[in-house]
Amino acid sequence: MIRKLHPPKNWKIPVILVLGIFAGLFVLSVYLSKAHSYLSDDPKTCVNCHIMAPQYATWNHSSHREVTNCNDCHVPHDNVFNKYFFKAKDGMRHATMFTLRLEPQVIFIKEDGAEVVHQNCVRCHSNQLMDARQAGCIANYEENRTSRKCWDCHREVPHGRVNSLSSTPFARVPLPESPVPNWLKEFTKK
Amino acid sequence: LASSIMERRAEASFVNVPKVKLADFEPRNSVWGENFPREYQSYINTADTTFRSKHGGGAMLDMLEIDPRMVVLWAGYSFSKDYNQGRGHYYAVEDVHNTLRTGGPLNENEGPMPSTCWTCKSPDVPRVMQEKGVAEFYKGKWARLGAEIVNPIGCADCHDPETMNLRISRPALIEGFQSMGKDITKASHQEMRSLVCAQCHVEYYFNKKTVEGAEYLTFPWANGLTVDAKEEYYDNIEFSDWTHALSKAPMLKAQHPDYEIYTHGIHAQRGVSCADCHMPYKSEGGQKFTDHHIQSPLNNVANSCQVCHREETLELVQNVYERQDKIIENRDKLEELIVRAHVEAKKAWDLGATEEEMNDILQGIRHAQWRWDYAAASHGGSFHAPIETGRIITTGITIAQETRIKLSRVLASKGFNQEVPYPDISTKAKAQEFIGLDMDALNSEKQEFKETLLPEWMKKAKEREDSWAIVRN
Amino acid sequence: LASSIMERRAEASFVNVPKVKLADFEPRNSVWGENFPREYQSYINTADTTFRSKHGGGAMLDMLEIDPRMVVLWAGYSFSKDYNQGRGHYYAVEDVHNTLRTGGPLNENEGPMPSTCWTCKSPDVPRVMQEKGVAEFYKGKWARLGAEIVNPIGCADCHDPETMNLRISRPALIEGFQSMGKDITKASHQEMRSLVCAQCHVEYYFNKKTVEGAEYLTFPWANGLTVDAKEEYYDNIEFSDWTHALSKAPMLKAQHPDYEIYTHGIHAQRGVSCADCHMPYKSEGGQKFTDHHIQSPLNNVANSCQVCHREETLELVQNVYERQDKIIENRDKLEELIVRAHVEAKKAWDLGATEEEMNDILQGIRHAQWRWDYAAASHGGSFHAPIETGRIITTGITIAQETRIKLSRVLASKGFNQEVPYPDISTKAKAQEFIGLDMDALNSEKQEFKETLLPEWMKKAKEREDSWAIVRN
Ligand code: HEC
Ligand code: HEC
Ligand code: HEC
Ligand code: HEC
Ligand code: HEC
Ligand code: HEC
Ligand code: HEC
Ligand code: HEC
Ligand code: HEC
Ligand code: HEC
Ligand code: HEC
Ligand code: HEC
Ligand code: HEC
Ligand code: HEC
Ligand SMILES: [Ca+2]
Ligand SMILES: [Ca+2]
Repeated sequence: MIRKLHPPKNWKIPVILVLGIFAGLFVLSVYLSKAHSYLSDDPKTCVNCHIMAPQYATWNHSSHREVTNCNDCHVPHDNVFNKYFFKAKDGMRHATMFTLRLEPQVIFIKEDGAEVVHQNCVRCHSNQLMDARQAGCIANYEENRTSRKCWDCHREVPHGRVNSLSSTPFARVPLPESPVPNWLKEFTKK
Repeated sequence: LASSIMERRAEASFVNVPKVKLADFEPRNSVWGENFPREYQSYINTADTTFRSKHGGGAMLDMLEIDPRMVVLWAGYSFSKDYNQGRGHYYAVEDVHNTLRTGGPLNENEGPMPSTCWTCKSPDVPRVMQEKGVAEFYKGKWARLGAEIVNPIGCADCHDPETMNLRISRPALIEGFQSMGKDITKASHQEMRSLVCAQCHVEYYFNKKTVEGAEYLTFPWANGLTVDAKEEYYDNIEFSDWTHALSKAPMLKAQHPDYEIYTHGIHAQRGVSCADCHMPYKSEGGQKFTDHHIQSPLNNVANSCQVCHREETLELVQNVYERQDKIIENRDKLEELIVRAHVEAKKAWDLGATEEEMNDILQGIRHAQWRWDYAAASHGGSFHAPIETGRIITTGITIAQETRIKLSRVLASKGFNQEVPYPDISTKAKAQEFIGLDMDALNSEKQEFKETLLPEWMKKAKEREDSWAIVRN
Repeated sequence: LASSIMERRAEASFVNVPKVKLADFEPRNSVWGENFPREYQSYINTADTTFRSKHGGGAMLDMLEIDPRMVVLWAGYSFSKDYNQGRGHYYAVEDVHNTLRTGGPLNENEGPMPSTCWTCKSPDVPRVMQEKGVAEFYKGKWARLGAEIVNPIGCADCHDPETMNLRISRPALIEGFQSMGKDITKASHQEMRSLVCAQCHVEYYFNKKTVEGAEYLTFPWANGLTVDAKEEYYDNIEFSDWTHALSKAPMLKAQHPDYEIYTHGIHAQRGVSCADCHMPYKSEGGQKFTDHHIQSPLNNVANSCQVCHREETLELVQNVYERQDKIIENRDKLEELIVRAHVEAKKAWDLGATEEEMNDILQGIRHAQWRWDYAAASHGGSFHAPIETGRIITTGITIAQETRIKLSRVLASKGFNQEVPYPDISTKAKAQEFIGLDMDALNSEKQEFKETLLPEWMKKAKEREDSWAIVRN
């Protein structure tokens, strides 16, 4: 039985080669897209994709720059598992959309993502939001004070309202150095 | 710094035990205030009348002085005696005592106004309604309930004392929703932050047919919330508030359709509630809470507008003024045209016009003035929904002028083919004289009421409230 | 996958070497297109006429068919022959050939329109102006320049070929700024993103007094950009575009005051430019560029509105329609009232009214229709600045009706004291018949022009352009 599953011997070299190429390509794409850095908390990670530049720039100019990084808001902080699961899921979609050129001109946050952010606002600001003295005698106190998305009112926190790819054309964001060597550039110029 | 942080933490971790057990229908705001000092303190600020904006604010504005044309528009109706722009909720009861519209009753069966007037003035209202029944509340003269209604608009009008949830305390709003086939209990929390205001800040009329002997407070919403839908509603039931003293037209009075007009504006369409602008959050000692100093947001741009808009205060205020100015330019014009129509109609009657000749004309005056009043009575409308308010005024102008064209033909047919002179109504006093009001009599009857009946009411009320035990924890 | 990532990075850092050296005043868009293929390709899309929104879009809309009242309003003036809502820039020259307004010239000195008409239609204009001089350009009939003006609105209208900076290519705008005491060279980059449009999308008139023999294109801005300021301007210089065929009123024609009305809207006040909505950024292959498919933003909500607004496409479109509907409701009414005024004035003349009796009335008709046209001719105005557009229409209605009241008195004095019947103008054809236009003659003269003179122009133009060398790098 098991033997049947073994590939014929003469496949061995090509298979190793092909697997090697795949592995190499995978490493290359990981390197090129800096996907390794996706696991970090450094906001520069997100700017890897130049399309995150407006968000980076607006965050960088906001009162939250000193106190938050992207993941403080955009990744669940209720438990470690959830954190990395969400990151992986999101990261995969972003990478796929980006490489397949499916990104829209204007990115909208999805409902899932918005809920995560909202919970994070509440997490940090619960002191201002919840008064223990009142929580005791007001029904639905917490819900009433947290049921609307914070940025229904705080529309400018932290990215401002104008949010297209072109909204911060001259913003100075730490764009990565080009990893494409000059000869390849010449070559791809056709 | 460290000590400040500690202080704030201490404040926040202080655990609350409500100080007072709030009775169902507790009307005294100060009693609620023992449990909720921040909300109460800010509420008390509605007593402040110092802020005056270009067209509004907490200051008491005598509208008849500012704009004496209104006296003529309301000839034959109590609003021509006295009309101010509303000030803070704190004064709601006091202003009913003071206004010349309510006359000078000397006993509980006197005075020109029904008890229904009280409905939007006090948290004593739900208490009395629940004690006596709703229809019963709406019966008789306003003087009948003078001793009962003493606390100005407050906590029990909007809150459930048990849960502090927002709640609707006035039957008229619930019935208004029903008449549109809607269920108000399905309203979301965010909608409730406007609907508590819609209990009072809406156009209304008194229906004498609902319950025999009662002037039943009714919102004319069955056909919809637009000015056109309500006009149709009133026309269908052939309702009129009064007959105009000069033109004899069967008039409608529009009262503060703030909520209805607001629903046509972009803010409402984007989910912004009344409370977002008039009761924004406020921060004090590490906590934020709802600012109960309900007032013109122009006195509080930082916490209201600027949370959503990053523009400078001056620019935002300018945005409001620009809208108000553009609307008021044409509203003033419409006023003048309707004054002319009333005067011309009177001339036509004087020259012997017949009912048949005048019927269409009177309908026109009714509709034009209804539209003017709808736009004028909502003091915030020019900002809440400028495009809709503009549209309303424009249709009013078309109707007013169409009517005056007909009038000019009727007048010509009676041999009068020229402009009817515009009366000299350049001041409130002149205008009131023009329509034949005896202001001295009105003022002195009010004075007598204040010196005789009013103190009695206050005494009775104090006795009643003193008899209620306050249960402290 | 890896190669795709590489490619996009490469693309982003690709350095541009212009393929073609652009001559000063190069009018051929396709030549510019060799250097800027993305901008050119998107520009070419303005040829697409498939999108139609509720009141606008790139489709060709025959306004006289949609609204035959306009035929009567323009009786005696060429707009009553033919008037469409503008379509894409691609058609600018073609539509001048096609419209019945320009008649059927058979040589360069014929035709009802001056050469000034060309000013806003083509990048050949700055070329010819620079060759012949500005005042010279404005002299003679439009047929005189028929062979010169052949490329539809394009790159050289808005760009400097050397730097690709935005630039003003039309003297009228520079002079308009000067007349307000402003210096257009001080405009910021963001302002330029609207000012390039303001070269054409503005109200204008032809001043015959500036330079002898020239119909000098002039923007009536000396007193300001509001409808009132311009009315005052025209009144002061006693200018009129034509005398109305029915009422004999000295009329004004308002043409597309898009820029002026836009400045009164909240978007302009917040610094949003025409290009932000009509030429938003677009991404293609990792490249961002300005979408030169200038069109209704409702065909492109995702890239325009949603850059700033988080609402659903449908809701944003609904916001636009709601504003347009509210404005158009009253605009239509105003149209009817002015039609009536014209007809009533004609009746008055017929009954022997004197100039003295009619003077005020004719002024009223002039002002009312000016305000109507101002609101109607700006196809985007009801959205660009709904409150201001509403205000303009309202003042128009007041004036129209005030005038009709005067008319009814004049008519009554001539023994006619009843409604003047409204004409049957339910279709374009009926309305044109009512004002006595011979459409067959107009159509056949146009046909002849297209078969004879037009082909000659095209031939000459081709020869000229073929003679220009293209310098490739
Ligand atoms: C590989 C490129 C890339 C990187 C790196 C990247 N993004 Fe994205 N991101 C995208 C693309 C493409 C989209 C648009 C996807 C869509 O519209 O569905 C997007 C959309 C989003 C959204 C809105 C859509 C949603 O899922 O709700 C958020 C929030 C976001 N990114 C946050 C981040 C954060 C935080 C980081 C850094 C930890 C990051 N991104 C790193 C490419 C990237
Ligand atoms: C303080 C909290 C906070 C931080 C820090 C933050 N974001 Fe956001 N982010 C938000 C909120 C709130 C939204 C939703 C905005 C909306 O829908 O109006 C959002 C939306 C987004 C979106 C969706 C597109 C958009 O603009 O609406 C992207 C992409 C994004 N953020 C990326 C980032 C990146 C990259 C960083 C770090 C440089 C970052 N964010 C830091 C709160 C935050
Ligand atoms: C990681 C913790 C953290 C998260 C997550 C966070 N904040 Fe904050 N936020 C802070 C701190 C700390 C400050 C005080 C910063 C200062 O004083 O400059 C602050 C300040 C603010 C302020 C006052 C200053 C200003 O910019 O107006 C607002 C409003 C605010 N946050 C709203 C939000 C909202 C809305 C979100 C979610 C979208 C959010 N915050 C998410 C920590 C956080
Ligand atoms: C987007 C903000 C906003 C919302 C939402 C809003 N208002 Fe206002 N309101 C204003 C402004 C601004 C004024 C003008 C104040 C002035 O002229 O001083 C105003 C004026 C008023 C006034 C007149 C007050 C005065 O001082 O003259 C009343 C009453 C009022 N609003 C009630 C309401 C009610 C009831 C609702 C909800 C149905 C509501 N408002 C919703 C901003 C708002
Ligand atoms: C029980 C009836 C009632 C309710 C509920 C009510 N109001 Fe009022 N409101 C009034 C009356 C009556 C006045 C006028 C008081 C006076 O001038 O004596 C008034 C006055 C005002 C003013 C003018 C104050 C000033 O300073 O100019 C504003 C603004 C206002 N209300 C807004 C609101 C808002 C917002 C809500 C809901 C959050 C609300 N009101 C709920 C009855 C009510
Ligand atoms: C449906 C609720 C409602 C009813 C019923 C009602 N009012 Fe009011 N009243 C209001 C509101 C809301 C205002 C604030 C109006 C404003 O914005 O100025 C007000 C304002 C007032 C004021 C202060 C402003 C002024 O005009 O001087 C007086 C006095 C007053 N009402 C008397 C009366 C009388 C008398 C009646 C009975 C005929 C009555 N009200 C019926 C809601 C109501
Ligand atoms: C005109 C209506 C109105 C009146 C009168 C009123 N409230 Fe409120 N109150 C509100 C609204 C609206 C909210 C906001 C509810 C929310 O967002 O959950 C609120 C919130 C509150 C809260 C919740 C905590 C907070 O600050 O957000 C408390 C406690 C409260 N009010 C106490 C009072 C007291 C005490 C009084 C009387 C002095 C009072 N209210 C009078 C409308 C009113
Ligand atoms: C209804 C509108 C509204 C909503 C929803 C809202 N806020 Fe606020 N918030 C305000 C206003 C108004 C202020 C300004 C209060 C002041 O400075 O007095 C404020 C202030 C703040 C501050 C600054 C407090 C300070 O000390 O300066 C923080 C932090 C904050 N909000 C966080 C949040 C968070 C987190 C949420 C979501 C749970 C939220 N807000 C939802 C209206 C809102
Ligand atoms: C809770 C959020 C919020 C508050 C508070 C708020 N606005 Fe707005 N405002 C909006 C939204 C949402 C729009 C719709 C346009 C958009 O989507 O950006 C808007 C639109 C406007 C406009 C353009 C609409 C028009 O009439 O032309 C003006 C002006 C404006 N707001 C002024 C104000 C002023 C002044 C205040 C305070 C009295 C205020 N706003 C309070 C959210 C708010
Ligand atoms: C905030 C967005 C916005 C801005 C800024 C703006 N427009 Fe528009 N424009 C629109 C919309 C939306 C329409 C309505 C399109 C429709 O009805 O299909 C429109 C319609 C038009 C139309 C009629 C087109 C048609 O299809 O009927 C013209 C011409 C126009 N705009 C020119 C301009 C000019 C010139 C400027 C600057 C002076 C300008 N616009 C600024 C959004 C904008
Ligand atoms: C050289 C003159 C000129 C310039 C510059 C110009 N336009 Fe136009 N525009 C026209 C003419 C002429 C038409 C009508 C063309 C036709 O229908 O034949 C037009 C039509 C339009 C239309 C209607 C297209 C449709 O699909 O409905 C829009 C929208 C428009 N222009 C916007 C703009 C904007 C925005 C700018 C500046 C970025 C601009 N225009 C610059 C002359 C010009
Ligand atoms: C100041 C610039 C300017 C001048 C001068 C000008 N136009 Fe236009 N023209 C425009 C603009 C802008 C439009 C697009 C109007 C719209 O939004 O529909 C247009 C549209 C047109 C159209 C297409 C729409 C239609 O009405 O059928 C024709 C044809 C036209 N113009 C002919 C002329 C003629 C003939 C003259 C001379 C009397 C002239 N133009 C003078 C700017 C101008
Ligand atoms: C009606 C005016 C108008 C016309 C016609 C026009 N452009 Fe533009 N163009 C603009 C505006 C506005 C911008 C944006 C400038 C900015 O934001 O810096 C622009 C930007 C550009 C840019 C800069 C890169 C980019 O995409 O933002 C290029 C290249 C360009 N145009 C080429 C052309 C070409 C080629 C043509 C002819 C096919 C043309 N333009 C016709 C108005 C125009
Ligand atoms: C570059 C930014 C930007 C673009 C693009 C834009 N808007 Fe706006 N819009 C604003 C701003 C800023 C306001 C003013 C209110 C505010 O401050 O939120 C506003 C206000 C509005 C309002 C309320 C004003 C009113 O008339 O009642 C509406 C509706 C609106 N926009 C719809 C649109 C639509 C539809 C489009 C696309 C055709 C659009 N906007 C494009 C920034 C923009
Ligand atoms: Ca009423
Ligand atoms: Ca003109």
